[in-house]
Amino acid sequence: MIDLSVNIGSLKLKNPVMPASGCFSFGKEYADFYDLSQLGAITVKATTLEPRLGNPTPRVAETPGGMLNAIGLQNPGVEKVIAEELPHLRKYDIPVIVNVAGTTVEDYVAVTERLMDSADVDAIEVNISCPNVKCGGIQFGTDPAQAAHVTESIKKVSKVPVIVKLSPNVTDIVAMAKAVEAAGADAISMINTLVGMSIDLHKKRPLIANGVGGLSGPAVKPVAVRMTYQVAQAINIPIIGMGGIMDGEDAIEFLMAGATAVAIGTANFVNPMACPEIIEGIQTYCEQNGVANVRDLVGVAWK
Amino acid sequence: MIDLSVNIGSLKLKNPVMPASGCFSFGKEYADFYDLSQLGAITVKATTLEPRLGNPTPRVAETPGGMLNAIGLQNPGVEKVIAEELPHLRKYDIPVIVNVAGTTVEDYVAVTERLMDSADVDAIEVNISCPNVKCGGIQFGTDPAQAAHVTESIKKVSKVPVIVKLSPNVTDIVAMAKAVEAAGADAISMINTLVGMSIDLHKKRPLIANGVGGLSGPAVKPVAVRMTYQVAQAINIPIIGMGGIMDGEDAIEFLMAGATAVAIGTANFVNPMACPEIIEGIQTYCEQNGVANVRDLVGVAWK
Amino acid sequence: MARLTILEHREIADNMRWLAFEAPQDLHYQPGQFLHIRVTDGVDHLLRRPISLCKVDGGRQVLAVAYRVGGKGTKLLAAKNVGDTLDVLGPLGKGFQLHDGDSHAILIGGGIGVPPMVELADQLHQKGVKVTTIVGFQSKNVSILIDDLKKYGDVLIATNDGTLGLQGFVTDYMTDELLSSADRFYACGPTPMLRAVQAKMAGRVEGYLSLEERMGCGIGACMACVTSCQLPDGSIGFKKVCKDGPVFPAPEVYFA
Amino acid sequence: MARLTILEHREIADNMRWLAFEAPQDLHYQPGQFLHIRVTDGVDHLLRRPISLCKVDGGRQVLAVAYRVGGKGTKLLAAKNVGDTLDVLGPLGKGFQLHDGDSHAILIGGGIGVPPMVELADQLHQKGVKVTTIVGFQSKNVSILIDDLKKYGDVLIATNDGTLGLQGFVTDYMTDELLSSADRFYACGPTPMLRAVQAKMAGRVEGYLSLEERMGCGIGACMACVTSCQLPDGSIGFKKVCKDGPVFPAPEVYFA
Ligand SMILES: Cc1cc2nc3c(=O)[nH]c(=O)nc-3n(C[C@H](O)[C@H](O)[C@H](O)COP(=O)(O)OP(=O)(O)OC[C@H]3O[C@@H](n4cnc5c(N)ncnc54)[C@H](O)[C@@H]3O)c2cc1C
Ligand SMILES: Cc1cc2nc3c(=O)[nH]c(=O)nc-3n(C[C@H](O)[C@H](O)[C@H](O)COP(=O)(O)OP(=O)(O)OC[C@H]3O[C@@H](n4cnc5c(N)ncnc54)[C@H](O)[C@@H]3O)c2cc1C
Ligand SMILES: Cc1cc2nc3c(=O)[nH]c(=O)nc-3n(C[C@H](O)[C@H](O)[C@H](O)COP(=O)(O)O)c2cc1C
Ligand SMILES: Cc1cc2nc3c(=O)[nH]c(=O)nc-3n(C[C@H](O)[C@H](O)[C@H](O)COP(=O)(O)O)c2cc1C
Ligand code: FES
Ligand code: FES
Repeated sequence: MIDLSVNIGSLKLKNPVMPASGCFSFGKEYADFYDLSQLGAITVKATTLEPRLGNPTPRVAETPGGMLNAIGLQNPGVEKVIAEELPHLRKYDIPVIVNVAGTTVEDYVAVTERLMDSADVDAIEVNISCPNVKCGGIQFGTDPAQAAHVTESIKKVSKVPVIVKLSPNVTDIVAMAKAVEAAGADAISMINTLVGMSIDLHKKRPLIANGVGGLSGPAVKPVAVRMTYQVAQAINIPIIGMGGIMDGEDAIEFLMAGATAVAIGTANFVNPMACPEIIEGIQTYCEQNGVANVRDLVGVAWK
Repeated sequence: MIDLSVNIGSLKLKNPVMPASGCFSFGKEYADFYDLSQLGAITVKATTLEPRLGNPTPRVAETPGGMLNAIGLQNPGVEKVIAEELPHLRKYDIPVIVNVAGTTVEDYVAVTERLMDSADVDAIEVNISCPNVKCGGIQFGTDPAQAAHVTESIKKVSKVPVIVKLSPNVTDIVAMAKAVEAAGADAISMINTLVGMSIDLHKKRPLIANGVGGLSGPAVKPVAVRMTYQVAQAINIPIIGMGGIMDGEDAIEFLMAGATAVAIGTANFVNPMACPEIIEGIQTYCEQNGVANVRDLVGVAWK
Repeated sequence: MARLTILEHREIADNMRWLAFEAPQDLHYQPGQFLHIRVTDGVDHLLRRPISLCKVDGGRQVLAVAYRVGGKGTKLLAAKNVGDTLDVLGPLGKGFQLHDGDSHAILIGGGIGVPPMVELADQLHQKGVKVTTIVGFQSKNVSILIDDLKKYGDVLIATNDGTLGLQGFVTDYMTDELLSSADRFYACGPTPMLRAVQAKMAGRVEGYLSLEERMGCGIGACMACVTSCQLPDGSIGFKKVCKDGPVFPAPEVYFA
Repeated sequence: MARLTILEHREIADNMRWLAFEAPQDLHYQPGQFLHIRVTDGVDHLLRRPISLCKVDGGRQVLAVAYRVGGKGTKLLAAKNVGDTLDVLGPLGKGFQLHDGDSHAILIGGGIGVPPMVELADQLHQKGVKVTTIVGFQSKNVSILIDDLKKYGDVLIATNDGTLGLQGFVTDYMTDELLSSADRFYACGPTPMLRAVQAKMAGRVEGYLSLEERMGCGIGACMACVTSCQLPDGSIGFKKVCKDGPVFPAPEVYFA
């Protein structure tokens, strides 16, 4: 029996695979394809204090080996999320991680406080890295001091583990990671999307209505693996690695780079069965390579 | 007759297409495939003061939609470059741009001074953006003040246009561009490679001997287009755009984003005829879209 | 999600193709739903292409679509051969609703909005509803599926350049006489056409519009494909074309 | 660079395939050169795969290689069918040099280093040189091309697990007797094998080693594929496997 379980702070995951925020909504749609109890955890769509309509369309574009998105944090606001979206997830035997976004530190704190009233929240993922300028948050994701400040403020009000999600659009990702670790983060998730753009040759304008969008998918995997590898060696809290994971081998690559768990975003759109297939792929890899405990793989590329 | 000519500072290019530094060596190999006189210009491999052996192998790895490289600036040193590599390029009717790299400002200045003795150098491209840690140069590429300092120093000794090549591995690419423009750069080229990594699952170690490598190819195109679009609106000197250009339409995308010319790197490895085919692709696009002058396309996505 | 085998694949007009699959065993579908098709197994074209279900035939054995070869993905699709298999999700979304008691329906298709009208026309016809289809194309050389539609009722044709049928727009056929005889309309096509149809029909004939939007997941999870709609409380909000649509009751659709 | 049509494609051992192309009109080649093959027209696998020329047949009409299906690219290659075309660059690089006056040559191939020996053996044989080929494999189930090689001389076989021929290594066949009768050796295979061969032959038999390195361009422009070599001035420097090699005079090669 291979042990696939991992811990992210005090969260116990039966396996290291979860969907990435924003790519799985609140789970309902994928529940039509498989039993969500198979997952290690679920990370839901970004939640803000007030409802947000998000950006105009087009909101997505295909790029070579990847895609751009500028959804713009469309969500019904924290009240509705608590009332209407989270409860149905309780029936699955998995930790629920709620992605929190905002424009000011006060926003983040207020959303977190509201979420503490719900029994359906097992961890907070702080989205300080939304690459879409208009949605706020990006300034926290590029300046270590501000990232530390927002982390600290959330930690003060959170009763559940706080995971801080880092932006790759920085000169020094290690400095960002160290700052949020020092500020008390229980874990780090990385990477959010790279800021990119496609131009529509017919319209002679950026294809995405918002102009810039966030690049995700296999194209960004080498950047994500590199950052995971660098950050894992510099901090002592666990990392949830993501960026272009499409199959079990990609997931293993992140574990070897130093991630304790992985999140799957874009792959869900390509293949709705991506998450369970990746769990199976990790299992198979372990069987074929005599790995008894998936935790033994974490960071072997530099250990 | 469509006018494909463009100017980069005082350099006159018969069309906006040139090979990217490091992807074309000194041209000899590609001259077996076509007449290099067809090119708008040629940018040769990075040159340092002393000969460099570069990094151990493997030096390249394939990634989804791209590749990683860590050649490590292997080159015979500026003396040999001047004596043995540049003269044969004179027989083609195209400007020769020499890519200069170093570890200290003095290195850059010394190489530039030596190059000024050669009649075969039409412009200098300052490589302050080699993502490979051991090769030096990256610190100049991530700090605006240092980038400005090296630019200024080179401008003092250069009699030919100075093009500064920017790294995409920064939080604020516009600040970098403005700094080198203020320091006297005649043009900017962008982007160099993104820092990435692949892990060899069998060896449980980074695949590339150097550990990290530079990510290039179609995968990075959205990042390069976005940066070109942002920088072009913030500066008044021309941009040589690059990053994942594979065909004429990709080149047009960079022109619309605000590049005056484009450089072709990885595509040469996929298809040795990439440069002439891209020139033809631009020509065809202009014909089919009633563009009389390729310069009319520059920046139309935001103008 | 299934790998479907290609049974037929041929050109039906300039850059327009007919693509028929062996239908999955457990096929459930409505006219107006779409298939979400992966054009390659590689990662160079990650996103699936949404293509409307055009016709189900042979006692539910054959599932066909018609599509335009335009961008890079549909070019790859066009290179697939009979016998190849494709990764297909769907049929997805909400299709056209048929109403008991209707006796005459107007179907309006523009360009690549024509394909979903074929299955719809067949189902209405089988239900005993009189079908009048108005189709609009740029030009004769890109006109498609006219003979297929004629099996189920009258087909009125407009082209922008007059090379086939009337020179003009589909709305030119929407005379008071026609509208007053109709119980329902169903439209699919480019936004300007849908907007004109919505305006023309407002307060006169009830019906449905089928919308297009760039998609990510195709199943309602990513929020890529939203469109402005009149919400039940009267405010304007977003609905998802992939899950709440692509077919919406016409008055719900809000064109900015 | 050419698009070559596949004439034959079949399994010749577990995960080992024989792939024959219609040769380009103006084929110039040497044994030991390689083809640089694009495995897909999409961008998901950008880099070409270097595969040694194995055999030219039918009066220069057919160009064949043999390869192992290992990673993602060769898996895609394995899915190509007879009649499909592939984008092929080459033959590239420097191959094995034949020397006038040689009367006996030892050819040494390990695993996927065996294929280039076939064309070499044929050419030597045609030139009247006696050929002794030593081949090494992991196991019988991955052994390849033995019958092809037997046409040109003796073939001595070693496998790691003893399932075919001698249990052991190719060097076990390199007796004093054999070496003293040989004018030349040619070797291609994994680095440990080449290193052992180089050591064994040093000062006794002159010969060539064919090296492997990950490649970018394949034509000498990117400096990806360098290998440490003894330079003319005695120092250790880099040479390019794709352009200066893959075949090097054995004493030039420096194994770190
Ligand atoms: C519900 C629905 C039903 C459709 N039914 C049909 C049909 O029956 N026949 C038909 O020919 N076309 C139909 N379309 C349009 C079709 O999806 C696009 O023409 C197609 O996706 C373009 O892909 P491409 O590879 O040619 O273009 P590319 O430019 O390579 O596409 C890149 C990306 O943009 C998306 N995209 C590009 N154009 C459109 C568009 N107009 N609408 C939506 N997404 C787009 C693609 O899906 C892909 O993700 C439908 C669209 C929707 C939303
Ligand atoms: C000059 C030369 C001749 C060769 N001749 C043969 C031959 O005749 N038969 C044969 O089976 N193999 C041969 N090889 C090895 C063959 O190139 C690799 O096995 C193949 O490229 C692996 O591709 P993949 O898609 O299976 O692996 P992937 O892991 O998908 O490859 C990813 C990248 O790494 C490169 N790569 C991976 N492994 C190797 C390797 N061992 N050597 C070089 N590049 C590698 C690939 O070319 C590609 O760029 C030769 C290599 C060289 C350099
Ligand atoms: C359509 C879409 C929406 C996203 N929304 C969010 C979000 O709301 N909050 C967040 O932290 N990240 C969001 N992301 C980023 C992903 O969670 C993930 O970090 C990124 O896509 C990289 O992983 P991938 O390559 O597997 O998709 C979104 C990504 C996509 C593609
Ligand atoms: C193998 C290789 C070697 C390179 N060497 C250099 C170099 O010496 N100097 C430099 O400024 N850029 C170098 N680059 C970066 C390219 O010039 C270019 O900026 C980058 O590859 C993006 O363009 P592309 O996607 O078209 O390859 C190199 C890139 C590759 C792939
Ligand atoms: S395409 Fe994802 S919600 Fe509609
Ligand atoms: S592969 Fe480019 S120099 Fe050898």
